[in-house]
Amino acid sequence: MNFAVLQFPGSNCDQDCVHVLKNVLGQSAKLVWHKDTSLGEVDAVLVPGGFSYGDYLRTGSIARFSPVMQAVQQFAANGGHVLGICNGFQILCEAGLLPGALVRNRSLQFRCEQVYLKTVTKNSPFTNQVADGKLMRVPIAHGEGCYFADEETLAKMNANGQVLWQYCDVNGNLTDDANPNGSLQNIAGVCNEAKNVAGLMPHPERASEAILGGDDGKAIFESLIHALQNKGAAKAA
Amino acid sequence: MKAKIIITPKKAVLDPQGQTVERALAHMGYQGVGKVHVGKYLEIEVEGDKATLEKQLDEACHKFLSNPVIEDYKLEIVD
Amino acid sequence: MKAKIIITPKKAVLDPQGQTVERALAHMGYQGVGKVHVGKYLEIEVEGDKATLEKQLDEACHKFLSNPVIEDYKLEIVD
Amino acid sequence: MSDPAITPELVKKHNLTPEEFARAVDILGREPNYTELGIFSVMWSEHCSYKNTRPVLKGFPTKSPKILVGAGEENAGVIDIGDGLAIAFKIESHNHPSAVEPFQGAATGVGGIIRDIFTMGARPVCALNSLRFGELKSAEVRHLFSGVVEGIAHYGNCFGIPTVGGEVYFDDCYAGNPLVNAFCLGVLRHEQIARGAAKGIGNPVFYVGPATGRDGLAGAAFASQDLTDESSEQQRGAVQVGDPFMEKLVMEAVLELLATDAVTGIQDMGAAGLTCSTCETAARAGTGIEIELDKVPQRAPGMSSYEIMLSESQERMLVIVKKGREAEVQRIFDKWDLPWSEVGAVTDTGRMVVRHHGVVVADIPASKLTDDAPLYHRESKEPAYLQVVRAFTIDQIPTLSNPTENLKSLLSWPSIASKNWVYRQYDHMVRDGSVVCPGSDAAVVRIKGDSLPMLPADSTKNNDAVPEKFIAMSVDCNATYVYLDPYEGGKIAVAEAARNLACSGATPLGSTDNLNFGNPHNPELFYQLKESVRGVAEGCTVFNAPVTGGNVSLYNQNPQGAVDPTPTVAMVGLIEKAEHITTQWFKDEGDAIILLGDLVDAGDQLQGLGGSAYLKVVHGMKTGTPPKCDLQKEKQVHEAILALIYSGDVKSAHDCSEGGLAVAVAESCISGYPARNTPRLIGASLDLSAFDKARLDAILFGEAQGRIVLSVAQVNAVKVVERAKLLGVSATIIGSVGGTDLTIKAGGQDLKWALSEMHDGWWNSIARAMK
Ligand SMILES: Nc1ncnc2c1ncn2[C@@H]1O[C@H](COP(=O)(O)OP(=O)(O)O)[C@@H](O)[C@H]1O
Ligand SMILES: [Mg+2]
Repeated sequence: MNFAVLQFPGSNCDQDCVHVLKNVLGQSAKLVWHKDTSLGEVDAVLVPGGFSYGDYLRTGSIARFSPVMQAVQQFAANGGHVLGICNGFQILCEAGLLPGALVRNRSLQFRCEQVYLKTVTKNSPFTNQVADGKLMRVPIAHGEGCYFADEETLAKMNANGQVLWQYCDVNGNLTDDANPNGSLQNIAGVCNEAKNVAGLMPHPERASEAILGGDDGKAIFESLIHALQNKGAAKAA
Repeated sequence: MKAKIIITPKKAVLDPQGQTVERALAHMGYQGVGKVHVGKYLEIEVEGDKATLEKQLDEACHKFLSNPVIEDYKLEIVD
Repeated sequence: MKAKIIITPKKAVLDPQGQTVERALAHMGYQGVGKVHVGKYLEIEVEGDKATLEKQLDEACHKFLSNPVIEDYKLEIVD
Repeated sequence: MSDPAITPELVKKHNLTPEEFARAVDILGREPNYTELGIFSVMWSEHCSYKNTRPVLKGFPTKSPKILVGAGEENAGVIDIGDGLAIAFKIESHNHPSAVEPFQGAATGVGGIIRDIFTMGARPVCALNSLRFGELKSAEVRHLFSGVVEGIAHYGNCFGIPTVGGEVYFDDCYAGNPLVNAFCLGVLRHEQIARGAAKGIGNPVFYVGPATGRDGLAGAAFASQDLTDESSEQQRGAVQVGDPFMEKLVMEAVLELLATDAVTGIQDMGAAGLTCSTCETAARAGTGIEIELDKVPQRAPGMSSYEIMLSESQERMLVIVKKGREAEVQRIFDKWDLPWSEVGAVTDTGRMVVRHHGVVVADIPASKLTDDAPLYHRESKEPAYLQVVRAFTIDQIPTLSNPTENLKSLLSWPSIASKNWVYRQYDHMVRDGSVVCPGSDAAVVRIKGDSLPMLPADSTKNNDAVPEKFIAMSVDCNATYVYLDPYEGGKIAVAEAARNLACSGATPLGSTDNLNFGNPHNPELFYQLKESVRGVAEGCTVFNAPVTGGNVSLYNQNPQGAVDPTPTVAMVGLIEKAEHITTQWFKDEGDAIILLGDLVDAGDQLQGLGGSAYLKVVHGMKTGTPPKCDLQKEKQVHEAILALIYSGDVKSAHDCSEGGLAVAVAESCISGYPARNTPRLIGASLDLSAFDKARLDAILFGEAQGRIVLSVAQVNAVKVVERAKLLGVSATIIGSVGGTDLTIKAGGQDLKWALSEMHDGWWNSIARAMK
């Protein structure tokens, strides 16, 4: 598959995404500059982590206005698959491609550590390859990852199966202690109503190789690749 | 002229900063101090027709300077 | 009563936030927009004698709510 | 506004002695004007000239066949790591700025050292930090501590560099004088080394980065003074604010630019900003340089030439470009939306000429500023307190009464306790290379293709696979030892760093040091400096870890006194194969626990308790002669652990440092940390009853050097011990891994600690103190 990994000034997980897509998963991946107005021929878009525009004002608030994001809006509207990781998640929320917003961690401190994630539904292009009942161990690294959406939105999201991942303890319980940032309902990642756009605060690209302490995060990329292959097959048929 | 913009977290949104300041003030023995809310303040030097500016900046506040999902804003243009 | 505190970076001190917002606004095509400063806004619910509160909060601003090394503050108590 | 007249008072205010001023007059053949006085003042400050320490630094070993750029040549040293690859690394202090404004002081410290690394043409890939504060019971100290950590986190996280390790100590001697030392390491190909030389007469000189403001005016001079209330007052309003986002853009642009081959020289504007970068690049190339201040981007209106030349605004670079290639340079700066300006040119006059509003405001022979700086051989005298320290005998403290409590107190003592409150605020995983994260003896980082700076688009090397490399690093200094015995303490700082590397499977490549001391005019303080540097130098020689650069920070004192002498050593090593990477926590139930080295040093009257954490925490004393460090013996231990690791038998290795054997074993039981709130606790039982020649407190908490606790599968235990003995190192099976407690049989007692209880104190005590 062909992946576009966006590159904003201040992106700093862009290379990591390219590395995992190419060297671990054998896909083709290219960086797309924020000033570009077109994505080119791609099957999916990754919006990587970092501090786009320094995350000044509000995380993701400036990046969403860059030319490339207009192309991403179009791509998503046409059903294209988009995954935002960490800062990428924040950008997609700011851009209105995903519901809700991410605010300052409850602790007021940046947090970098491994967490456990429960996959709420396998019924999405981003989760279909996660083994049943499997808790994924994936690192987080953010200062503003506390997920918020108003009650009505949350109810709708739950009803539609849009909550994809939640922070849990090692036994899969959604405890307060397991919640690293104060997110409502321990939410770590969500998707849009059409399920072609998703975002999460944890970094699956840092959990895709045994040498870095584990490869649970790979399942998320594999799910996406699987979904894209099915989509391609459906088109061909 | 100057545009002054105050951006505050919506009531439903967790405001850990406000809570921390609140606790700290109580801790330091300040009397009569209640709820604290912490927001942002922007000051923008502007020039031009006030009404136009107001309209433009209001749009900027809504679209960019604040996030309506989590924040409220108040805009004022002064000489 | 409410205490409203505005904390802004000192003029001589670099304000990377302000500069970044300034550039972004220019980029988005807003006209007549000059220098931007980004600071903090605190709203505190208070009760008691206004003069005492003023004195207390002024001290709190100086000692801990703002960082006098790089920031200025403005305190106002309103009914 | 006209410049002030040059009076003796003004000269004094600029920290220049009458002799130094006379030297400046001699160089110029006339009196300097105000701007020139400022230039001499910063260039001849200790911070830039090392005028008090150069003779001492000469003792460091600085050569090895692997060194591509050596100490003092450039902004950072460069070492070959094979396959055409190299690393650049350095440590630097930001002590004084952090004392005044902890958040920004520490943040700009990180920014400064990152710039030093990419100035060499290397891509920065990881960072470390070494921090020292007063005791956490003081609110002021907590403010400094939290501000510094937040500042480091802010800058490193936003820039996108993993902060993979460090150290933190708390001691009253640092109460008014926190030490903030930041280390950065970058990677490059041999042919990508960039130089800070203004070569090529007529070549244009570019300024890139944010506009110059009145930030940190004369910061270098400020760093070369004792801290007084007045000096922190003076600094106010001139505090440098860091912009990591800007630095990230500058770095990407600079690396892209260096790949074009349009650059002949490059230097960051660090301490003494425009002044230092212009005269140093000219002096290195033996050329001259002319700049026009009207062309320098300025943040504030009406800045004087003095202010512009001495400003320490952050994230700025000076780039010397091949004539005719300007357009390429401009294209890249514009791509990254960076402010830039062509500010001058290289000349053949050997002079640094500065113009402002059409007038020459400075005209000084460039090399005289850098090479002809004054040099002082300071007087040194053994400090009187050492007599008292040496008189301490072990019978002055009672024998152990409550070993169970004592171990718990040691584990929750902030200098020994887990530093997770610190490093969980640092992104330590960005760039997908952190193989061993904070929490083990040394950090290990994987170098891969995208760790390297870009190549020219048409380079044939673009398709070459880059072999993976593993770099280990550790930063260490037990300043209490150095205070109690500067020479031995200096050796131990190096030995501990090397030991941490060995435990993780690495052999040393080189080191960088940060000398944090008091006022050098005080002969007793100068003695500490001289003697500890002698120790560091010997250590670096023995461990084949030549010094590739470093930093000196003097005047770390206030009216209450000087800090303990703190020669921080950061050592970098290479791990040959991924299989050799070793961590400190026990792995499997049933494994045998082996001690490499002697339980107690028979030659040490104090049985390893002199200057120990035990003495401090349990008896409230900071005295006694610290343990001796036999460098040859120490080296044998490192070679032995490496040989054992290579044989594939070692499952965990952890060195004994503060708190001795009991703390080391406890840490191996409780430091595994797979995920948030999910520590991996694994018990151990030790039988030390065979050791009856030492006091129980010395057996448990003595800090004899050259010791490592390792674990191996039970079936391999005897083999491993014999192998170690063949290598000349004493080795003893002292127990086994397993259970939910730590139990120790020693001195006729059966001691027992619940793992969860030990873990709680060790893991949470800093967080609790900071609540
Ligand atoms: N300031 C810091 N920043 C990052 N990591 C730190 C810091 N201080 C300590 N650590 C990490 O905590 C662990 C224990 O540190 P320390 O007690 O100094 O180890 P040692 O005694 O083996 O040198 C190490 O992995 C170290 O890198
Ligand atoms: Mg160690």
